[in-house]
Amino acid sequence: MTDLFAQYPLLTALIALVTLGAVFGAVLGFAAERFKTEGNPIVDQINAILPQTQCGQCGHPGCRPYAEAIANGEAINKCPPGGEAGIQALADLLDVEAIPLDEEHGEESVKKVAYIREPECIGCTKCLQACPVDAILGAAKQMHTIITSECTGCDLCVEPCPVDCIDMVPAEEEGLQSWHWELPDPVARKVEIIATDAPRDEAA
Amino acid sequence: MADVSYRELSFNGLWKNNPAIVQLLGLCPLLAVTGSVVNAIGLGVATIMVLVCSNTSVSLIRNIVSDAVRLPAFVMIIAAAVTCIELLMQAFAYEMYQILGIFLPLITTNCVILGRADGFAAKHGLGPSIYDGFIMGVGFTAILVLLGGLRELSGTGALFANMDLLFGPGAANWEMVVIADYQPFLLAILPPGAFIFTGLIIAVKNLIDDRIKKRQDALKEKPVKGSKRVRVTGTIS
Amino acid sequence: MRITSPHAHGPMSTPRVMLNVLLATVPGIVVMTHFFGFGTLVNILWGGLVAVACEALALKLRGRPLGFYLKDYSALVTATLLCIALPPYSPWWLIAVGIASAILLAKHLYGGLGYNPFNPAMAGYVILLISFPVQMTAWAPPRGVGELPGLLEALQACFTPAAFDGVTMATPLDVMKQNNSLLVKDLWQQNPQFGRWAGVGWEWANLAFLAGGAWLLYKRIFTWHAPVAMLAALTLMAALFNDGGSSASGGSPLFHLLSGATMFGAFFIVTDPVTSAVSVRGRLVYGAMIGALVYIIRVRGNYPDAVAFAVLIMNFAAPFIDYYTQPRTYGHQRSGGGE
Amino acid sequence: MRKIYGFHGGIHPPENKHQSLRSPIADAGIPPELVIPLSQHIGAPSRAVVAVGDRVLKGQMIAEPSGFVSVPVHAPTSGTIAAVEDRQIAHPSGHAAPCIVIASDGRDQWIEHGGKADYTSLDKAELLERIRNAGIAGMGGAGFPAAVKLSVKPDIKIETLIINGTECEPYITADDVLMRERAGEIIEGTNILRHIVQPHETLIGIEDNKPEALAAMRAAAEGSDIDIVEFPTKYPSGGEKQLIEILTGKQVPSGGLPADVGVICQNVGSAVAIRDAVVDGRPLISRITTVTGEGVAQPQNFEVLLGTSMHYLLDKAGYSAEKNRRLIMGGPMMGFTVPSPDVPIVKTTNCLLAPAESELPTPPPAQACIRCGMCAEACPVTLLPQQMFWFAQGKEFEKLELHNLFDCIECGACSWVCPSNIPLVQYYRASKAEILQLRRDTEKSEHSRIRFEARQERLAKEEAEKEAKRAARKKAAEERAQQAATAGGDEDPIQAAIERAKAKKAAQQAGGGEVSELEKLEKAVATTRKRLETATGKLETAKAEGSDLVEALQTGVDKTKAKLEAAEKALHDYQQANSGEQAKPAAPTDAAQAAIEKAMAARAADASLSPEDKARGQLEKLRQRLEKSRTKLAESRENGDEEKIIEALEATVERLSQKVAEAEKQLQETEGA
Repeated sequence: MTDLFAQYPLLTALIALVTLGAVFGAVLGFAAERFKTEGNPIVDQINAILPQTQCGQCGHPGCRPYAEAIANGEAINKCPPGGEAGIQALADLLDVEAIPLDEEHGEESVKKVAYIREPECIGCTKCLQACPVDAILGAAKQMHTIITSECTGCDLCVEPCPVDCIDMVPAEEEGLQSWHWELPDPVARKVEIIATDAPRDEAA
Repeated sequence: MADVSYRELSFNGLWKNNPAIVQLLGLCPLLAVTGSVVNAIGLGVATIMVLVCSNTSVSLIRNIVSDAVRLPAFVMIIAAAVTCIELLMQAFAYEMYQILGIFLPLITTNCVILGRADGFAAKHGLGPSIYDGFIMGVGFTAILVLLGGLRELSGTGALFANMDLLFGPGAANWEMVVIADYQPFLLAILPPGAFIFTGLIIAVKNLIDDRIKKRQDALKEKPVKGSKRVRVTGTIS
Repeated sequence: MRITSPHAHGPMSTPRVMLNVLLATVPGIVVMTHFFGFGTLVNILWGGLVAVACEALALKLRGRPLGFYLKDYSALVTATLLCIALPPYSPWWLIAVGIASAILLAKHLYGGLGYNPFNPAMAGYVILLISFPVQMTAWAPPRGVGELPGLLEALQACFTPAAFDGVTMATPLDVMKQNNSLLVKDLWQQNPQFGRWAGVGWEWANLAFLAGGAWLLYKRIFTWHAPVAMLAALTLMAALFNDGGSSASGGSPLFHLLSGATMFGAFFIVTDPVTSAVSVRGRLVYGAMIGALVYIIRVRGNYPDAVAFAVLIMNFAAPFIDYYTQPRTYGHQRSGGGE
Repeated sequence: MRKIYGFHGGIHPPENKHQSLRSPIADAGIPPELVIPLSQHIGAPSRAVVAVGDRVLKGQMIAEPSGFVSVPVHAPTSGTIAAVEDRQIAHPSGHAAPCIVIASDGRDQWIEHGGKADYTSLDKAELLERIRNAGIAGMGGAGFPAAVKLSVKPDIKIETLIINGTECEPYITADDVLMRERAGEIIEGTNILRHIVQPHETLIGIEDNKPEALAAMRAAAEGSDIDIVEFPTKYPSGGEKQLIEILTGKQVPSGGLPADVGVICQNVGSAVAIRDAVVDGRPLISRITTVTGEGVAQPQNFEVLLGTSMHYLLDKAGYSAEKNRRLIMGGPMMGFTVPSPDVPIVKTTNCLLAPAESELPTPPPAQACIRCGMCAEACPVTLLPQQMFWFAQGKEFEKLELHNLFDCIECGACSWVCPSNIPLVQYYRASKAEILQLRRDTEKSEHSRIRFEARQERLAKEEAEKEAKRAARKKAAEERAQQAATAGGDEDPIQAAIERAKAKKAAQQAGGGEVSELEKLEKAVATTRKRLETATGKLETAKAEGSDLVEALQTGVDKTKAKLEAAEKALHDYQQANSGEQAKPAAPTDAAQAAIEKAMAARAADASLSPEDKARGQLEKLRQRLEKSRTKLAESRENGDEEKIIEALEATVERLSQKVAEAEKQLQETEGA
């Protein structure tokens, strides 16, 4: 290849280019060494968005591993507890498009907490081992109970229970304290937002 | 990476990943020179040639050039290819060369070309790279010509004017007056028209894609809900 | 369905606002018809028809209930405002293209009423102006200067433009702009279209629009801030650069206030709520910038009248202005966007 | 004349006050039943101190405060406690809340009580205690406990005491008539407040649309330092923050209290209640409520016992339910629709509005926001309501907070002026609630993360300890072996090692074999299921066509079903046995893997099944579980485990048997259907 260029009359231009190339190459090499980034701060930000239920529905053992996986390019729609809002937050953070929840990983549902029907508990400690946040109180052959305020509602304790005494109940019952006004229903009040243009089939 | 389906490549270049209306690369020439079909063809052909040349060269040297300096190297290759095409055009289609003006040398900075060089040719063998360059160029040109046609038609009421600039004197009478007595609609010829029409083309493409997707989704089986869960807490003894 | 407080509602409603605006244009239209013949009226009638059709089409395509949205009269307002701005005796296709651009491109492609960043009427006007400069600058001579076509001729001009052979002449603003040899005084004497303060007809049309605007102000359809700021800025600019009537003069403040679309723009375009700034200070800035731009474009730009361009440019800037003119909330020290 | 300051925005809705001002305050009388909610104020609900069947006297405390921001509740009349239970209360949600129900005996017998006419002899703390014990909570509508409001930190000097006689909402005249008829009591109450607060100046703010009230108050305040200030009518001048700005020109800092700018504000109603509490020793058991609107024949003001049913009160004013579409507690601007007229009057019920549909029509559907900015002009706290509306629609909570959403007082002025009928206030209320919810969620998730990480750490540490112990044991064993080797021959350990390796290999092979076995079973289940599906499909079409093959097909389907069941059972059994076997000895990852597969398989089976199959699967599962529990029970019995465990297991077995029975029934039903 050099021969080809050597025969070419624009030798000076070539030399200039080569020199430039060398100089820029050196700068590049220096920059590559000097400004090497270590670690990935984005993981922490992603982890902060994930709901920390540690439920494993995403296919990763815990929220942080999933955060790491997302940082490495995994889809952001595998977290049912985070729901559409979580996906939207992740999409905003990562500047990608928000996609609907992957149903293979479960469905978004109301927040729940585990509840042990205490008379039926035999004190096997299996649920204690299953709980990712140590929210179950108990010891061998002693009745167990859930610390409701610590429970993330991951339901990992339900399956191991040999006597099937754990129920998942809605975390907050709709009552006077938890009630609040909802946003006006865009369909009923015909308050249009541009996004409602999309499902045309229903509107037409 | 070895086996690349040419079918896939064609589909990518022409539709799914069309450089002009999906990747939205090379908008500057796309919007600037598509006032008429002939301009669009001229720039499109030039782009195809440059793309093929650059993809070929990049694919050939992909294992020699180190990662840190690959961009400067690619740009040099592209610049050289563009200069060659420019000289060729000067020799064989001088009027066209003059009409396209600055946009011909600007092909160097057309993102389609650098994008394909870095995104495809730098990772694939010679054959696929050449084909990819060609088909991406064709996809780009198709949109250029479509846009040019739409703008020419709505701007002047005629089509294929001045084809002789590109195809020799024989093509001088190719012009078709579609609507007689047409009041020139300057907006279509001016850059805003290019934006509006590009937007419309993208909208139509998305519409078609949506339809296709809906039909496919209807056929697809529903995935099993919650089947990919894992247990985070290890053994339960 | 639970209804939140408040349970009472004020008398104002969007259709009422729009109807009031339509009513307020009447004096201006009457004066224009008096001075320029039935051209404007035909424009408005045909334009209104096209506008309703376009609106209905867009609503249909977007799957919206037709009746509910047509009843807000916003399409009619857009059409009326655009048609007032068009030269009388414009051909039907010109009006149709303008209305279609305004309603479909400038309004519905952005999401419909309330979502459009640009004033639809002015967007339509500018699209026409840059697309068909010849037709858009062909103004009929006013009463007393040239012969006024009758109603039939006006209809002919609109629907069979090829058969209509109307006389057109440059508007006073145009003459003033093109002039670089005559003193302003001589200009006045040599050109019949100049009237007492500005152009024949133009001055009265402007005063009529001023009256309509004052009525809207009285009805509290909008606040005084933006229009007054615009007129003040325009006056100030004209006064600052007024050299007393040399050949390079841009014209006196009075000339600018009563020429072209000044009053119409100040009270019917600048006050368009959707595309203007919202806070009080924001509206002052917004109006003043438009006034200044109108003078600059009239005197230095390529097109004779400048309201449309000035408004569109400031439409761009409205959110920015809003951001920097956020009012201080009760109980807060200066916070938010700052001054 | 004092300088009157203005505030930004405000509106002038039609007042409609004259209707209820035609007659003086009427006594509503004693209804047969009183329902007294335990939470009539902002803060913690009170705690009931009476039981069903107790006889209570008028003015007796029936619920005690349960915190600092809380007040007691008193019996409004004498009678017996009929119930302490959840009843529907006046709340926009229509939810029920704990209430004490008193069946009145009509005797209206007072408990022994006494006040102190010479209140100046009491010190501040004593007075506050009396106010608190009288259960006085803001009568203006918000229901903030008066004593809490009055007990400012000692380092804050109160410059101005403001008595709020503004009542800016349309229709309501409760404070107006109170000022007309009981001006002296208001002034007396004000003097008590002055004694507590010791302000520089005392202002009573009254709007200029109440000339009679102004005159009466002026006459009553004659000769005192109390300044009656008249100012132009505008809604919402009666808002505490707005009134403070009007009278003093000061603005309460965002998130702060009036005391931060040296102001304390009390309603005229509270002033009277305070007077009654201090001078007469009478707790807050009644209030003045306006009953108005075209839905009632005689709109007027009533002195009504707390706990009276709204229906009872409305009937007194000649209520006709047909004329009235919705019943509003409070005014038309800030009141809320009550779920039914049977809910009780509470301390904050200043008005019952029963408008006709023509009077306050149902809002028409909202139109697009045209950014007219009328809402921004009307907003009394200088917000940008239309910007907040866009952000609320897009759920852009950060921007909402930046635009000071939490300074919104929900006065409704923006919605009132909105030409497009957008329910702006609802957007703000919903967004506020959602932001608060989000904050709680974030806190909780952070907490969970810390706990999870702590647990992981703990497990790792335990593992490390175990590892260390094992290493130590191994080392010891090696040492012993070495000793043995030096003592005996050196062939033995090598032999042992080889054998160990062999055994390991064998075990691994067995494990591998098991996996393939599992796969085989799974495959069998899958294919059988597919076959079943095709067969069912065929059967369906045959049935539809009325083919005579139906019978044959039916048997085929049944057979396949049975096969599927068998296959599934085999798979399940295998899995169970397998996981049971593997769980202990194998490495933790293996068990986890098995668990995952099990869960996956179970879920896959669940999701792809028809309801009928699902029910059957459920039944099968239950049966298995029952079986398991039974074996366990037997085992426990054999081992002679603790009684408790056996009992629990027995209970489980019983419960599961029931479940099985239920499932069987359900299955039959599904099949029948």
